[in-house]
Amino acid sequence: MSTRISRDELARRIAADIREGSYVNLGIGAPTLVANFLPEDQEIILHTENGLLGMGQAPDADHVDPDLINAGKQAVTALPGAAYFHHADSFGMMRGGHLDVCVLGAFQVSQTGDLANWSTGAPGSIPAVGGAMDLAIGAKAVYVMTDLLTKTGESKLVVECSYPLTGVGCVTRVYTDHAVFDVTPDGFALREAFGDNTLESLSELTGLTLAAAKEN
Amino acid sequence: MSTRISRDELARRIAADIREGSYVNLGIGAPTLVANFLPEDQEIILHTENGLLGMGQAPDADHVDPDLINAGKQAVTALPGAAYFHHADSFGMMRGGHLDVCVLGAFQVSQTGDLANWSTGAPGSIPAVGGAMDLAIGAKAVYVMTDLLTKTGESKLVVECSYPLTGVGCVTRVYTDHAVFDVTPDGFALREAFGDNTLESLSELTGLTLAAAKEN
Amino acid sequence: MIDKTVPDAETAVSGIPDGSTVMMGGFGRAGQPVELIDALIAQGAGDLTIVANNAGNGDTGLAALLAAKRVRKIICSFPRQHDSWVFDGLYRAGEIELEIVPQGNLAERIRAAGAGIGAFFSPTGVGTELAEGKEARTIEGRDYVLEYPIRADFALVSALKGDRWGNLVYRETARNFGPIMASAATTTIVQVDEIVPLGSLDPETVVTPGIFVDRVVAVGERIWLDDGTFIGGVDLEGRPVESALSEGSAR
Amino acid sequence: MIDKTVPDAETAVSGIPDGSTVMMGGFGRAGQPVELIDALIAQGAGDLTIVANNAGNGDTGLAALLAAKRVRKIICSFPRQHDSWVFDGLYRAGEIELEIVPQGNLAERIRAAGAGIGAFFSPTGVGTELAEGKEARTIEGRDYVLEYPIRADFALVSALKGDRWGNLVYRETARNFGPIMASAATTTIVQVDEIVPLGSLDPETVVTPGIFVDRVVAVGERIWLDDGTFIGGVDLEGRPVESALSEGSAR
Repeated sequence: MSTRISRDELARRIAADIREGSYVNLGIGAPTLVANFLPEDQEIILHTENGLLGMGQAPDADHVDPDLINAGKQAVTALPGAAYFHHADSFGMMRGGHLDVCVLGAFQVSQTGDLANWSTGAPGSIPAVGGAMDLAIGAKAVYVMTDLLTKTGESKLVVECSYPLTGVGCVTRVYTDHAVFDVTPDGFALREAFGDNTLESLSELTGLTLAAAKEN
Repeated sequence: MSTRISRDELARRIAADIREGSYVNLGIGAPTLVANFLPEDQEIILHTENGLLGMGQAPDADHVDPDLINAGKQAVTALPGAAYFHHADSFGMMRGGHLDVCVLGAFQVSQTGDLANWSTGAPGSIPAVGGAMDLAIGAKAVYVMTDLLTKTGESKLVVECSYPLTGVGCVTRVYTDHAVFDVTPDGFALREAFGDNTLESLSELTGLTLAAAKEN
Repeated sequence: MIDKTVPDAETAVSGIPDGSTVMMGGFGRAGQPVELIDALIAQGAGDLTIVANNAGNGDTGLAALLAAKRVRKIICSFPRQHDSWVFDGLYRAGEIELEIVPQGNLAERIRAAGAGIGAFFSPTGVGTELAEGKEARTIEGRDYVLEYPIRADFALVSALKGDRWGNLVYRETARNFGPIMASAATTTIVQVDEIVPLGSLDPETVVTPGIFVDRVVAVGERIWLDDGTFIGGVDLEGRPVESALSEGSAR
Repeated sequence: MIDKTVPDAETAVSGIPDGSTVMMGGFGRAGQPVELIDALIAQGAGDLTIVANNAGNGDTGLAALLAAKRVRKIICSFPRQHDSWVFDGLYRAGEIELEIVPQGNLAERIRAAGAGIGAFFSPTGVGTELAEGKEARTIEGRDYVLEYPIRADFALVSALKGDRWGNLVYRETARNFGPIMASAATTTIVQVDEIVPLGSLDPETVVTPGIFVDRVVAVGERIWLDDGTFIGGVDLEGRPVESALSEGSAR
């Protein structure tokens, strides 16, 4: 029915919006794919909240170092120019507003920029928040990377989140498999529709009143 | 009239109460003399709040290093086992209660352990507090090193300080040229009288009700 | 002479009583003081409150302590991981208490305990269920909640090298919670690969000054290093790659 | 390519407007960014608020900036020193505003600005005139006063070495306020003895990660070092011992 781009295409689209020289934290899960599409001829410095700036790609099997991991506890490398620091310093960087961009997954994003991505609130589930709440409020720009719809077809863009919140009014922009939306004082604004998606079709899918984004 | 020991003797007396393995900050001025009397066969680790643990003695003239100074901005050295750190970490050490002892000068100490040592409050004087207030409240034991009397013969041990306070109820013990006093819930207790000073003569000099210190 | 070194892990963890609050460094397995935890299991202390980022991985280290039923409560940011089956089982059975703290608040609260801060206004968690009941305040237009220090009776920390004064250096992201936990516990116990002579750590590069450390024990070099040089040959759990492939799971 | 290096001190301090709040590292002369301050004097910005530990020494650096009447207000812990005659004169003449902050509160407030803390309860200054009018609270039996972050538009910092990403290492007690001020300013400008190639600073020993740094300028090696080795031959002001003896005073 409507055009959906792939995870990789979405990661590439997000990567295209990250400028050289940016300090960037890529959240656990799909957002880590963005690293694969950052231009090799540009320097973009990745932060991982467990204590490293200047994170490089995954090592080959012979160079797996259990002391050198990312926030998802996967093996990584450190680039020339990297720096290690302890957890309070690392979260100070985040909470102090020093990161330019973070990219996070989401269960829901509200039209006022509230983010829900850490808990479905389901009975019996084990809560685990990690650094999600710090990332949500810490970066200068908070990008969300997500499918527009849940597997059962409900919009993840909502008037108000029904899942437990991660942060209030913190999301800058939402990159979905259908389109890119800015969070504005007037709600979601369509920044870019992929393929044959339109303002109208997206309004219908989400059940939201969408505006067209202003250029910036 | 009454026995007074010299500055050096007083410094030696204080040094004798500092146990091996202690972390110690010696305040600007007379307290720095204590370092000269710490036993050479024992390891006592000196902290200077401008970012060094493991401070050593003054260098000779050929080894003066402008980057390596103490809180009094005098040239010092660093011992094997030293560590440098920044100012927030250094004052965290103090305020977090990690120092065992600090030795400070005083204008006045009250019988409830209030300390006044940073300002006489005189009109036209330029205020300057430095790290005095942090040291006063930070160390596990706060020792004051001072003459018992001012140059005009007034007691520096008082019922209530008339000079601006550095810290409230923070002093553990006062080492004076006449005697050593503990600060107790019941006021000053005479721990040790030098020479021919007695509880009675010291009560007269200070105008205070003094008790004998309990052993500890 | 100051000598904070102790001969073995058993001695290092001696005197930890039942009911203690114990911080454990580590982010997942990186920097987890596994040898000290093993010694703590052998030592027998129970009814513990653990402060850590995670709630154990696989069947070793913190997970083994949980499996031995020594832990009453855990304060952490992220208990649920792909290999946290020990914790998951205890939690679902109602046999362990859990307090979830956002990771940055966890780190800053530990740091506050070490630095003598009475409480601080944090921007993290505002408006979420993890801030319910906490004092809130708007300062210069930004919303905060008041967070209090987290202290401990003991901290168990893993570092790379230490000296007899307790000065420490760490390795890569295994540093994580070690320096702040060392500052926040009454008694800080550290395992290092190697104890080096006093003066051989560069004072410019000491990460944890010895003032924060009470006991140091050498546990031998991690197997992916040889005399300080990275040689690899392990998986992320630190197991030799061959045995990991052939055995499935064992440390 | 990220390149935060600039060719000279003049370029480094460009764009600092009148009325700015400027942090300056240094404890006394140690770590004072003298070359950047000289360039700021030449640049001409005035009506400045300075955040520093001291209020200048002798006739150089911060003292020279004060003498040039560029400073409206200074926030510091310890203005009065044996060689602070420039500040003393201005203060007594009512030509400069002074805000005294206990040194630990100064450091922690700067750190709070960098770390996103809205305010914190400090044990320092309780019951003194420097805490008058501040919000007080007793927490677990200890008294505290509420202290707010100190931010700046610019920070001028002196370090030993830096790379083009802005990673820094310091030297001895000249580190002092540098790392925390670098984190608390909108624009952080750093003078280093030497700019080294990216990757030549050990990532384990970087003290200020480049994320906190905007501009780096090399000013040449301090004269008591030769190719990184301490050679001495200076007094505490950094003057060659011979000229110090013969001339009395000059930098």
